[in-house]
Amino acid sequence: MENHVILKIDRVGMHFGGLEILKDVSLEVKKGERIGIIGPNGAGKTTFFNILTGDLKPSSGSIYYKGENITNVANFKRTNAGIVRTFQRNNLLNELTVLDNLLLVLQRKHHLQNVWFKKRNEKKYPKLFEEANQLIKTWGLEKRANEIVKKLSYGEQRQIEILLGIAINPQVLLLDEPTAGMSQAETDYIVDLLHNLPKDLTVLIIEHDLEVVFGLADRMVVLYDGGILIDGDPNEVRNDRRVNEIYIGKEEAAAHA
Amino acid sequence: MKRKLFLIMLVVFLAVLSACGNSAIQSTSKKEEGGSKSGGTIKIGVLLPDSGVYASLGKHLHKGMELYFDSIDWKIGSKKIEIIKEDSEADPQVALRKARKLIDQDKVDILTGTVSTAVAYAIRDEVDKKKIPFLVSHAGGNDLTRSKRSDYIWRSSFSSWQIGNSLGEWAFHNVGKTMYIAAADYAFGREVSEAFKEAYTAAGGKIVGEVYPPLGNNDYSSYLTTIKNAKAEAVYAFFAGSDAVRFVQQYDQFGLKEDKKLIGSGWLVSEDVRKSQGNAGVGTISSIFWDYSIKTEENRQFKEAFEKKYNERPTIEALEGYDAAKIIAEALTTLDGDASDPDKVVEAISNVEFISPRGPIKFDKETHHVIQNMYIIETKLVNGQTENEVIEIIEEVRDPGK
Amino acid sequence: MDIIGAQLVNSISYGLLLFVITCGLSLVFGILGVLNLAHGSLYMIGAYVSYSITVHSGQNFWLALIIAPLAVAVCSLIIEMILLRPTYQLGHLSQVLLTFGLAYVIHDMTAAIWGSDVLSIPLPQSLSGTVTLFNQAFPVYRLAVIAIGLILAGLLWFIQEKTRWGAIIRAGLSDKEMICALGVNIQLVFTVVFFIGGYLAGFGGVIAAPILGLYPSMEFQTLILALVVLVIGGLGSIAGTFVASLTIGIVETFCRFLVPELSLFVVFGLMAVVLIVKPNGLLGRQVVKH
Amino acid sequence: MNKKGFALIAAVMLLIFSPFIFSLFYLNLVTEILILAIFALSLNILVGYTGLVSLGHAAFFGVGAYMSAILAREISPNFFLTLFASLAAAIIASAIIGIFCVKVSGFYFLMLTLAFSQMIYSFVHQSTTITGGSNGLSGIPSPLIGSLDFSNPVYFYYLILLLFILIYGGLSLIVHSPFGQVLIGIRENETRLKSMGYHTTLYKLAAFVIAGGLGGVAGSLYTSFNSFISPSDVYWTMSGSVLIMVLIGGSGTMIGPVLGAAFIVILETIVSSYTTMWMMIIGIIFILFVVFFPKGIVGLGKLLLQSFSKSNKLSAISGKKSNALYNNDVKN
Repeated sequence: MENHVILKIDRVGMHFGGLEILKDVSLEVKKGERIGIIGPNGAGKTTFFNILTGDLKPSSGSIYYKGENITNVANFKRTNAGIVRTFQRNNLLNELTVLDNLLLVLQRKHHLQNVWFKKRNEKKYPKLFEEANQLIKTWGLEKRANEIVKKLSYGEQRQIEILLGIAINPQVLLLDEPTAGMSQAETDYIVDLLHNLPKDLTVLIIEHDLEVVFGLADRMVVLYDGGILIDGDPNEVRNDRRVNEIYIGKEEAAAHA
Repeated sequence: MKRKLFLIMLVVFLAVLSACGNSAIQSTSKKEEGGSKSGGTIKIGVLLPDSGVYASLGKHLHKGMELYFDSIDWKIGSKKIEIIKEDSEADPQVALRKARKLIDQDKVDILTGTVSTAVAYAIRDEVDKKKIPFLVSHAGGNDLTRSKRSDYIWRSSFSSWQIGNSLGEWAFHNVGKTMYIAAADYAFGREVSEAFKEAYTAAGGKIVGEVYPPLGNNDYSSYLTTIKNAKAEAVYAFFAGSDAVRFVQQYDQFGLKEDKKLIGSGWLVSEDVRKSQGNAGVGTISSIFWDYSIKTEENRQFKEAFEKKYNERPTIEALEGYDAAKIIAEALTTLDGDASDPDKVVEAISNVEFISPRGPIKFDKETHHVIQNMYIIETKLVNGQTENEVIEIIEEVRDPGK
Repeated sequence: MDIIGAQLVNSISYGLLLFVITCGLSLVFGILGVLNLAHGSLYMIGAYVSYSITVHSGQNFWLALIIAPLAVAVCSLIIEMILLRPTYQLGHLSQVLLTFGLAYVIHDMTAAIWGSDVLSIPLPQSLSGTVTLFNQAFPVYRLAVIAIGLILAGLLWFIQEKTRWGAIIRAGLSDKEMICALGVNIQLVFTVVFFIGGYLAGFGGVIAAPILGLYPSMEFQTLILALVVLVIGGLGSIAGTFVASLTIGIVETFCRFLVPELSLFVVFGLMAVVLIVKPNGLLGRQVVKH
Repeated sequence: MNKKGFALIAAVMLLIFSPFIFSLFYLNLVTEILILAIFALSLNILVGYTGLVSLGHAAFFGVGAYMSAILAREISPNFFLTLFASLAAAIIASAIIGIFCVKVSGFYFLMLTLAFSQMIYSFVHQSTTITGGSNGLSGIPSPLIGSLDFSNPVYFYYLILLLFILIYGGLSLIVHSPFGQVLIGIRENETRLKSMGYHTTLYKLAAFVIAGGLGGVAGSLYTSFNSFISPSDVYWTMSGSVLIMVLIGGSGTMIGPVLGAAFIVILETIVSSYTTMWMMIIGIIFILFVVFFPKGIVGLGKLLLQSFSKSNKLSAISGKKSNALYNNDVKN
């Protein structure tokens, strides 16, 4: 099973009007792989994710998941099949509590979402609440469980963003810049959590923080100008001249500016 | 504990409350209330629109009623007349709520009013069930004195049949042998044109075409082009209020007046819209049951009194209000102001007969509808202003009731 | 064939009348994102003010055409400064509701001032004749409305595309933060746009009054019609509003001609079809998500 | 007994005793309020819980009302027949219209619902032979259950009260159920819900159909109550006024629409007896609520309660105030 291809992207292209964002991108993802996706701004990373999740339809090419063509399958169905994403910008139910956010995910997972005439409370759904509380505890959010999400700090919201993705028990997890905008301590905390994800979970991760991504990934894909520039071992990529020129060099220059 | 105590007290309180006062339970279980209604006053509930599209009609009806009651000093015998006004708006359901208030809460002896036919139909069952004499002072839908006839409903205004029918035969003999019909698309417009059609074709005329623009239509140009190209000698139109202003104006602007005479119901060129139409209405022939220009002593006195009190000309609605007030007063006078028995009141109304500014009126005891003269009038230019002139009188027009 | 030609002239004149009435709403919505449900009420104020002016100035229509739109623009300015400005932080839905409440208030205020009788404004002397086209007489005023509509459309297009103000406005459409960065006082832009929107509403009121007349509840009828035009044209696009006005003019006029029973139905049917098939309107900007 | 349960029992008791306290007119007014409250509650499922602001809800009210009226006149005034037929008709109508409407959102949803409701209005207005045209249908027989005649306003009141309690209870179960929480999730962030694996379009359609169906029930009851129905109850102004009821009362709460319905009906009835300017008064009150109390009467009530209850510590107030305001019913 180790070498089984779970996700196959076959010559996917994407353009808006005259603007070409992705050009014939092909990629095979094996089960359990941790793939880091890097590339300069505008390289098409988030568009690539949007196509994988079904939020966007590609202009050309196909996507296969466990051998099945899912190019035209709606986004929510892909989620239910196990392809789950987190968002680059926090995209939470801001007016609801942390617990309610989490319960919405869990009730879907346990197929309780179509129950109409039974109030959702701790007495009637003990297992659901138990699982939610367990997750909240694991992520160190006990004190925040009944707070409204928008009252939380940015870092905490970011944490919940990832938590909501993981809570579904995905098979393929797409993380879009999980540590963007976080402090060093918060980043370390997240990285730690990501390290402890189940080993058979396939993870694709877009990340600007190269320390983070090289620490997590066992394979790197560099997107540049809508195409895959390099696809290989992290160490290989780290030392690649082209990458340093077009991506890392720029980033560092920007960071030091 | 406090809360339980409160609940117990609430129950006791409610029980005490229910023991006294006239609660709904008591008033629905009792049959007749007898003399508990009015003491020294006669209460008349007036249900007219004070807001919405028909507000100006309601206003004039009120003015007419008040003018008459002023003239008898708001007294019948030893009893004082009290009017309780409620705004029917343009919404039948709201009007029904208000009618219930007048009947159940204010305990009126007599109900009068309603401009909209839909409102009259809406409250019909309520007044019938509760035996409240209801004098309809405007709403003209045919069925009110036909299939929806009630022992307690009488109408002093008009029926759409009277309006449409009266011009049919006359138009065939004096206007033309072929006719195009244009009427606002609502029940009343349809009924009036139906009645006209019936009388006109019975006389031998031919209807070339019909068109029914929606109520409140703003641009008639398309319809007018169609009518212009139809082979008819004249056009029979039913429009009222702002529709009448626009239709008559646009009829003139698009040059239809030159080759097709415009005829219709009196509202096409009535007192309240003629001023806004400029000279567009000149030459129009219409039929109606009262006009400012009627030259009788009764009408002269009415106009003078009205103009003195309000400093403006009376409209046809003012006349309707005036007559309705007079009918109620005359009926109650024969009962010495005792309005407690609704059956006696309606009996008294059925016998009312007098010469109104619109000519002699009396009621048809079968249909409960007013028997009145219909006037064929022509709009002319007098001293730079449009004025109507009666050119023929059709006497004692009676609604067939079927 | 004459009748088709005549109906076409009717369509265009009715369509452009709609454009004159609606363009103010479209402008405000397009630039500020505020759906002004009091637009019909401003239109009504324009019509009533011009009525009062013509009555007191010996039927001087032109005087009304100069003063009434300005008066409405001032009303609109007051509304913006007193009611809307303090509430920009409340969000768009609240502002829509606010203007809806305002429409109720203005409804009763005009009824209190001008009464509930049906009124009308006579055609200006110089435009009261008729012209024969396609074997049918057309009022000169209707043709003048066509001209006014075309000029107004051209003017708005010119301002939006060719002037500095237009550039700011277009920038405001796409990115409010950017024009702040350009050093433009965004508050001022809002106020000016609302002023112009009010002016256009009042202008529409004066132009339409001799044709449509003045009567209670006229503003709600106008509002609904204006919303339909706005939706069909595509939100906030002047060109779209122009095309939509003409489309409605043509569809409604020919529907009245061919199947009069459906004329009430067809406008809303058209709106529903446009919303289902092309939710951004005939010429609306394509909104890309994410 | 908690505070909420206590208030509930007191309210229900007051309603049960109404016929013994109120005179006939006020009893009828309460009946009308309860019917319109059902209508407002139904719209609230869409507006308050799912976040879809509709300006065409009168369409379903009308469908139910006309269905009842025609059945009662032509076939039988049996209450269950008219009620369930109206419910079915409104569900079918809202399912068909809903399929198109739930595909768009925001302003477009508002306009599309308006378009559909105006089309239904013009159909009702035009089809004189079926619907009576502008005159409406009158003389509709009062409802019967078996041989029990509900023309007596007190019996009818209890019938409506029973239905109201059932519907209110049912809806509060629904909005707090996992299904209802999905609707709230859609209101808050539809994109996120999709990425959680929810077929949001289907849920929006379900909300649309629940709202439409109950709107039809309200229409049916209104027809039975007044023995009359006319096109003005299908016109967009009816949709507008029920929307105002929901917003003034407090959208997204259960009690809000009920209070809103009561407020508007009482205001319109009482105020218009004294002045013709009732529209202006409603307009001003509406503006005040939009600006100062966007959470409606419920929000205002909570604010007042908090400022009165001195037992709460200051910090608790400041911490909880916004909590309560923004999260009225969601947490309970």
